[in-house]
Amino acid sequence: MSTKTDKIDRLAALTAQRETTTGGSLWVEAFRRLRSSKMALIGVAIMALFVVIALIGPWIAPHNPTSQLWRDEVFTNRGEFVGPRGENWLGLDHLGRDQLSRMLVGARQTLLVGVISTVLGFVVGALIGGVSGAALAFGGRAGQRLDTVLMRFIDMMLAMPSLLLAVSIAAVMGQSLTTVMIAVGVVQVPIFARLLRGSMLSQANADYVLAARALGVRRRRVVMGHVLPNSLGPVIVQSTLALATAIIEAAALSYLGLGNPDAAQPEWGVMLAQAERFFDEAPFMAICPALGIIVTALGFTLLGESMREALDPKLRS
Amino acid sequence: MLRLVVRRLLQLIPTLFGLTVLLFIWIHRLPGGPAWALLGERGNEAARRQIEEQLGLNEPLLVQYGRWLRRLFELDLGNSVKTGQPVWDEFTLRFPATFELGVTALLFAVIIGIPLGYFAARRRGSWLDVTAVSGSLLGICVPVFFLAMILRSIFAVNLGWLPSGGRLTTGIDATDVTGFAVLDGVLTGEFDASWDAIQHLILPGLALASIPLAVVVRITRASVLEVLSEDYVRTAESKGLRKSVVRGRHVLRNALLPVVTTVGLLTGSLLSGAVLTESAFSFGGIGSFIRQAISDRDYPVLMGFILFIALLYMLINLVVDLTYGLIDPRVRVN
Amino acid sequence: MRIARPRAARTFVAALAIGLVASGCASERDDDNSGGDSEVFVFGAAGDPAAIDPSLGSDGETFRVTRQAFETLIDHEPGGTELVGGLAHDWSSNEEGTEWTFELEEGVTFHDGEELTAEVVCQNFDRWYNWAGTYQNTTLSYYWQAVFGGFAENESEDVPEPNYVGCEAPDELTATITVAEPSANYPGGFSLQAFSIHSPKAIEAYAEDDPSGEGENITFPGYSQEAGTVAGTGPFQVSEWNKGNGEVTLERFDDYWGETDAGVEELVFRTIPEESARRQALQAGDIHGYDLVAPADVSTLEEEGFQVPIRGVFNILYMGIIQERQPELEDVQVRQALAHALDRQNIVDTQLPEGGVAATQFIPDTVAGYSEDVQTYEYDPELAQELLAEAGAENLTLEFCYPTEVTRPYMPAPADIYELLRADLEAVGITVEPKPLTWNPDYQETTRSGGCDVYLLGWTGDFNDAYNFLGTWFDGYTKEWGFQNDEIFDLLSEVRTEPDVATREAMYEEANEAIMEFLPGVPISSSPPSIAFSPDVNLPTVSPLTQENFAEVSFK
Amino acid sequence: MPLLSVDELKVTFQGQGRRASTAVSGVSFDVDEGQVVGLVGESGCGKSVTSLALMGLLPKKGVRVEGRADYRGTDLLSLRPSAMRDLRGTQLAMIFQDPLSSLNPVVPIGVQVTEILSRHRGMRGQAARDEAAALLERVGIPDPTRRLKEYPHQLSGGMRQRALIAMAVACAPRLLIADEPTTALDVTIQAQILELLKELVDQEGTALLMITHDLGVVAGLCDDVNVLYAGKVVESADRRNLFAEPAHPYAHGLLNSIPRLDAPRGQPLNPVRGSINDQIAWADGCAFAPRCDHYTLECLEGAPELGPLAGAGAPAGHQVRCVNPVRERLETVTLADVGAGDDSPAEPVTQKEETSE
Repeated sequence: MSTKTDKIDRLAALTAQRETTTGGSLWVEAFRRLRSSKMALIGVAIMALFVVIALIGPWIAPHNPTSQLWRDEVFTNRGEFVGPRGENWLGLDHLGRDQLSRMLVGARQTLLVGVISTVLGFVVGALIGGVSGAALAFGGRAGQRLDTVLMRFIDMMLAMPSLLLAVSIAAVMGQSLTTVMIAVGVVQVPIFARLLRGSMLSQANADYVLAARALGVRRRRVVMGHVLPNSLGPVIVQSTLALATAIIEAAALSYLGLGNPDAAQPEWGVMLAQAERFFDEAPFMAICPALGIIVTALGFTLLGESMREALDPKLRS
Repeated sequence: MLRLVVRRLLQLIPTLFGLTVLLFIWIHRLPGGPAWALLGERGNEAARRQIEEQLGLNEPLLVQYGRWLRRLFELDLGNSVKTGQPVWDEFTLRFPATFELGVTALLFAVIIGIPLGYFAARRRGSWLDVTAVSGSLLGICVPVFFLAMILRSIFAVNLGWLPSGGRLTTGIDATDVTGFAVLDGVLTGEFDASWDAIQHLILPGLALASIPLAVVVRITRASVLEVLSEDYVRTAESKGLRKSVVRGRHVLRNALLPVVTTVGLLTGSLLSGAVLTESAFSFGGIGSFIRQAISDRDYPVLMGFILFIALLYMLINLVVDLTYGLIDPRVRVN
Repeated sequence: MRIARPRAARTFVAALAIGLVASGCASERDDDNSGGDSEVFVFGAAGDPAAIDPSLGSDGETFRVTRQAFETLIDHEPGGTELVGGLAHDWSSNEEGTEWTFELEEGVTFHDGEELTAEVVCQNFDRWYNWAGTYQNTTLSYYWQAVFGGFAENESEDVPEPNYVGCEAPDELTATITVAEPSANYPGGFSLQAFSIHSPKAIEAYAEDDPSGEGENITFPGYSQEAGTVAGTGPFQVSEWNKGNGEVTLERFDDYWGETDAGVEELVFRTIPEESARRQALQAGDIHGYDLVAPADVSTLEEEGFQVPIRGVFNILYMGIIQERQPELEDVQVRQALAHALDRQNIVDTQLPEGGVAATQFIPDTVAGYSEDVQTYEYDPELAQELLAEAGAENLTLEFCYPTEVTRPYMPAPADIYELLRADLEAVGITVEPKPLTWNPDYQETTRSGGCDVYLLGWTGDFNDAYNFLGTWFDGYTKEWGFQNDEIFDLLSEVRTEPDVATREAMYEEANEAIMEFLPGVPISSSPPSIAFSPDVNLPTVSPLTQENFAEVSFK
Repeated sequence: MPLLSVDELKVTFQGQGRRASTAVSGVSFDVDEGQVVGLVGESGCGKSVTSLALMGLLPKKGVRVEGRADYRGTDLLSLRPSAMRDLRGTQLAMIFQDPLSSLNPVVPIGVQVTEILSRHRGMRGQAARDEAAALLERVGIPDPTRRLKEYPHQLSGGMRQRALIAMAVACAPRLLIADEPTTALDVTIQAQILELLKELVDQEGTALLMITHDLGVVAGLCDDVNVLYAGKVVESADRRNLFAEPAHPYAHGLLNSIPRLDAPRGQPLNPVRGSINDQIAWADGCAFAPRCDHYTLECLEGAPELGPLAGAGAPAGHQVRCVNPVRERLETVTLADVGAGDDSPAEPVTQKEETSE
C-alpha cells in the first residue's frame, strides 16, 4: 500500500519537475527569442536611455535652454562660435544658448512629437484598416463595397509621396507643433491601415475563426474577441518603426521650415535644421542633434525589426 | 492575360478620378494664393485681385474643377502659374531627371541590399548580421538632407571626386534628345556626356538609396531566413548539390520573389525622398519642383504632377503584380 | 523581358561601378574645375529667371541675367548708386518734369546687328504702352505699371491710369518721352532693367507670339523662354536656356559698342536653390561665384582663399508695427518702448555681414534725403520698461510674425534675428507669441493684410530716390501699417510729384524726421548681401544695387 | 559488417534562448546491405531527427550531435561537410514526408531531377533530360517528357512523391532513408508508393531505412524493426517476433491499440494512455513509466539497459529496454489485422505479404 502511494508520489514529482520545452504562447515565445537577440538588446538600451533623458532632461539641464546667456560671445556673421568647454559641455548654439541643456530638454519634445504622431497614425490607420478588414471578411456584399471604397482611399494616400502630403498639410493648417504631429501622423495612416487589414484577413481565414463561426459565435464577437486581438501583432511592431520614421519626418519638416514654430523651444529636428547652415564653421552644433536623432531612430528601428522577426512564426529557429 | 491587364487598368480610373476630386479640394484649401508667390515684396492688393481674376480663382470651386476636368479631357493640364509654361512641358522637362535618379537609387539598393540581406540571413544572429542590418537601417535613420550635406562635403568638397550637384558639368557639350542625360550621351555617341551624367548621379543616388536599401536588406534577409527553413532546401541538400546550386537555384530564386513586389511599393518612398534629395543636389527633377509648387500655390502644376505620380505609382505596382505572376509559376495569371 | 532586364541592369551597374572607381582615381576633376578652363564663368543663382526679356521681369534673379545682355537709357555708376549715362550719354527734363529728353550714344549695335536710334527707343516704349491682354497682368508688367502707370487701353479696373503720354524722335539720336505728371520715379525709373532697350527686329518678332487669349493662364510669351529671339545691346548675348539643368548660357558679344569687351567668352548662370549647396559648389569648384552668402560662411570662405568683396548698403530691414491691431500699439510711447527695447547694434555685430549698420530711419544713409537729425532710440531696456509702465502696457502681448525658409538681401537669417529681438522684447516684460510663416505666400499675405502685431520685413532700393523706399510704405493708409497720419501721407504725395531733385531731398529729410518721430515701425539695419568668387577670377565692381556687370569678370 | 551501424547517436538542441532539449538520447541500430529496417515511434520520439542527423542535414547552429554512425567504415557524423555532400545523393539518399513542400515550387521538375544527375553523374543537356525522363518513367510517372517541364504544383501528390523518389534513386544509392514517405498521401496512393519503394530496393539491392509511425507500413515492408520512445530504442527485433511478441509495454500497447476486425461489437478500443509529453527524463528512470500500466519502483532506478529478451524461447536478436517486459504473447496478431490499422496501406501490400509466406 504505502509503496504504491510512494511510487505515485515519486512519479508525480518526476513528471512535474520536467517542464515542457514546447508550449508558451506566441508572445511568450517571441519574448524569449527577443531576449536573446543582440539587435533587440541594443535597441532597448538606446530606447530606454532616450526615454529616461526625455523624462528627467529638464531637471538635469545645467542652464536655461531658451535664454541666450552667452549671446555676446557668438558671432555667426564672423563664423565665431563657442565649442565645447567646461561651462558648456557641448558648446553654445548660434544664439549663445547652452547646447547641452537644449539637447536634454529637446529630447522630451522630440519624443512627444514621435509618440503623439505615431499614436495618431496608429489609431486612425487601425480604425480604417480594422473596419475595412472586418467588413471584407464578415460584411458580405455591402462589406466588400465598403472595403473597396476605404482601400481606394488608402491607395490614393499611398500614391501621394508622404513628404509632400506632410508639407501640404503643414501648409494648410499653418505652423504649429500640432500641425507637425498631425502631418507626420497622417503619413503613417495608410501603412497601419493596410497592415491591420492584411493581417486581419489572414486571421479571418484561420481555422479557429471558421470554427468559432461554425459554432455560431456572433460576428462582432468573432472580430472583437478573436480576429482583432490576434491581428494586432504586426501593427504593434510597425508602430515602433513608425516612431523612428516620425522623428525623422519631423526633422525633415523642420528642415523645410515647417517645424515647431517656437524655435526657442529646443527640439532636435529644429536644432539640426538650424545648425546645418553652420556645419563648416561649427560642426559640433549640427552633430549633437544629428546623432541624437540618428541614434534614437536607430534604437526604435532595431527594436521594431527584432520584434517583427521574433513575432514572425515562419522565422522561428 | 491581356483581359486581366485591361481590367486592372479600368479599375484605376475611379481611383484616379476620386483622387482628382480630393486633390483639387485639398490643394485649393492651401491658404493664400499664387499672387503673393508671384509678386513677393512688391505685391499689393490690386495686383492680387488682378491675378486671381486672370486665373479665375475668384469663381466657385466647383466651376473651377469643372473647367479643369473639361480641359483634362482635351488633354490640357493648363499652365504653371509660376513659369507660365504648359504643365505637360514642365513635366516632360523634369521627369527624366527624377527617373534617372530613382533608377540609380534602386540599383544601389538592390546591388548592395540583396547580398547584404542574404549574408545577414545566413549568419543570422552573428555580428555580421547585426552590423549589416543595423548598418542598413542606419540609412533610414539619417535625415536625408543631413546625409546629402555630409556626402557633398566629403566627396565633392574635400575629396573632389564627384560633382557637388546638378545633372551635367556646365559647358560639357551634350545634345538633348530624350532628356535622359545618360541615354542621350549613348545615343549621340557623346559618351563623355553620359559619363559625366553618371558621375552626377552617384551622390544623389546614394542619398536617395538610403531608404530603399534598408527595405531591400530587410525583406531579403527575412525571406532568405524563411526559405532556408523550407523543406525543398533540405531536399536540395539531401541531393548533395553544390553549395552554389543550392543557394542560387533553391534559396535565392525563391527568396527574391517578395523583394520584387517591394520594389514596386518603394516607388512611393523614392518619390518622396526625391523631394529632399533633388533640392539638396540641385538636381532639377519633379520632386523639388512640386515642393516649390506647393509654396507657390501653383495649382495646375500640383494637380498635374501629383496626378502623374499617382498614375505612375499605380502602374508600376500593376506591372509588378503581373511580373510576379510571370516569375512565380504558382501565381500564373489566367 | 525576364532576361533583358537584368542584362540591361548589369551593364548599367558595371558603368556605375567603373564610375565610382574611375572618379576615385580621376582626381583631375579638381584642376579642370579650378577655373582657367575654357573661359567659362559659372555663377550660382538662387533661382531660375522668370524670363529672358527684362521687360517682363520683377525679381533680382531675372535681372541679374538680363542685365548682362540688355542695357538701359540711364545706368548707375559702377559700385555706386549715382545715375550715369547708359545708352543715353545725356538726359534732361523740362521744369515740370513731364518731358524727358535723352541723347543717345552713337554706333550702338544690337545683338542682331540692328542700329540703336531714337526711333528704336520710341518703339520700345510704345510697345510697353500698347501692351494688351496677359501683358497687362502685374506678373508680366509690374515695373511698367509701377513707373508709367497703365496702358493705352486698360482692360481691368485694377490697372492704374497711364502716366505715359508718348515718345518722339526729333532726330536720329534724340528721344523725348512725355509723361502726364512729374514723378519721383523719374529719371531713376529709366535706369530699371525692365526698361532695357530691345532691338527693333526682336520687337517685331515679339509681336508674333502674343500669350494673350490663353484662357485662365498667365503665360510668359514663348520668345521670353528660350534663347534666339531676344536681342539687346549688352556685352553678352543669351545663347541658351537649358531649363532642365537650370542653366542660362550667355556668350560674349564681339561687336559690343562699349570700350571693353567681356572678360570671358561664356557666362553661365546655374540655379542652385540651396544655400549650403551653393557654398559647397563653390568650394568644390563647380561654380566660380554666388550671391547671398550666409554671413557665417564669409570668414570660412575667406580663410579658404575665396574672394568676398563687400558691397555698399542700399536696403533696409525693419520691424513693422500694425497699430490698429491693439490700442496699446497706437500709443506712441509703447512704440518708443519697443524701439528702446531692441538691441539693434547686437544684431548688426553678431548676425549681419561686415558693412552692416544699425538703421536710424527707413532709408539707408546712401540714399539722398537721409536725415542726420532724426529722433533716435538708443538700446535702453530700463527706459523701455518705464515707457511701458507710463503707457500702462506692462503686460503687453505681441504676435510676432517672421518668415521661414528664406533669406533676403537685407535679412540673412530671419529666424535668428527674430530670436534675438524676441529675447530683447521679453527682457522688458513683453510676452511674444511667435508666428512663423513660409515666405511664399503666407508671410507676404499675412503681413500685407495686417495679420500680425509686429513683423520683420525690408526693402532693397531699385534706384537712388528715397521715394522708392518711403513711397512704397507711407504715401497713404495701408493694412500693413494700419495707421492714419495725414501729415506724413500728404508730405509724401506732395513729394511724389515734385519735379526738382534738390527740393525733393529737403522734403525727404523732413519726411524722415516726421516718420521717426511718429515711429510707425522700428528700422533695424541696413546690411550688404555678401557675394563670393573663387580665388582665380578678377572681380567685377560690386554694386549696392546688386547690379554687378559680369563683363568685368575675367580669369587670372 | 553492416552497411550502416549507428552507435549511441545523441542529438541535443540548444535553440535561441531556449533550454537545451534532447531529441535523440543514444540511439543504436544497424542496417545491413539490402536490408529494410524500420524506425517506429509516435511523433516527437526523435525518429526524423535521427534520419536528418545521419544525412548531416541538421542545422549547424544550436545542435549538438554525438555518437557514431559508421557507413562502410566512415563515421558520417564526423565527416567534413564537403565530403558529406559527395556522399549524399550517391551513397545515401532521402525521401521526405511532404512531397509538395519538399519540391522547389519555382523550378521545373525536370531541372530538379537533372541537377542531381549533372552533379553526381556529370550528365549535361539532352543526355541528362533523357535520363531524367527515364527515371520518371521508372517511378511510374506517365508521359515523363511533358512532366519534366511542369512545376510541382501541377503534379498530384502521388506524382510528386514519385518524382522525389526518382531523384533519390537517380544515382543508385546504397542506403535510402525514407522519412514517413506516405503519411502525407491518401491511402490508395500510399500503397502504390510503398510498392514502388519495395520494387526499387529489391531491384537495386538498396538498403532502406524506413521511418514511420505506421505499423502497417512496417508490417508490409521491414525486415528488422526498432521501436523508438523518447529518443531511445526501446525494442529492437525482427518483424515477425515484434508483432508476435512485443516485449516492451510501449510496443505492446501500440500493437494492442490496433482495432481488430474480429473484435466483438462494442468492445472498447484500448489505446496507449497519455501522450509523449508526460514522460520523465531517462536519467530518472524509464521515460515510459508514467504511461506504463505495470511499472514498478525499479523502473525509476535510472534508465534500463537495452538487453536481449530473457527467458525461454526468446528469439535471438530480440532486444528490449525494460525492467519487466510483457511476457504474454499477443493472441495471434495476423498481418492482415495489422494491415487493417487505421491509416495503413490498403490490401495489396498485405496480401502480397500473406502470399509471400
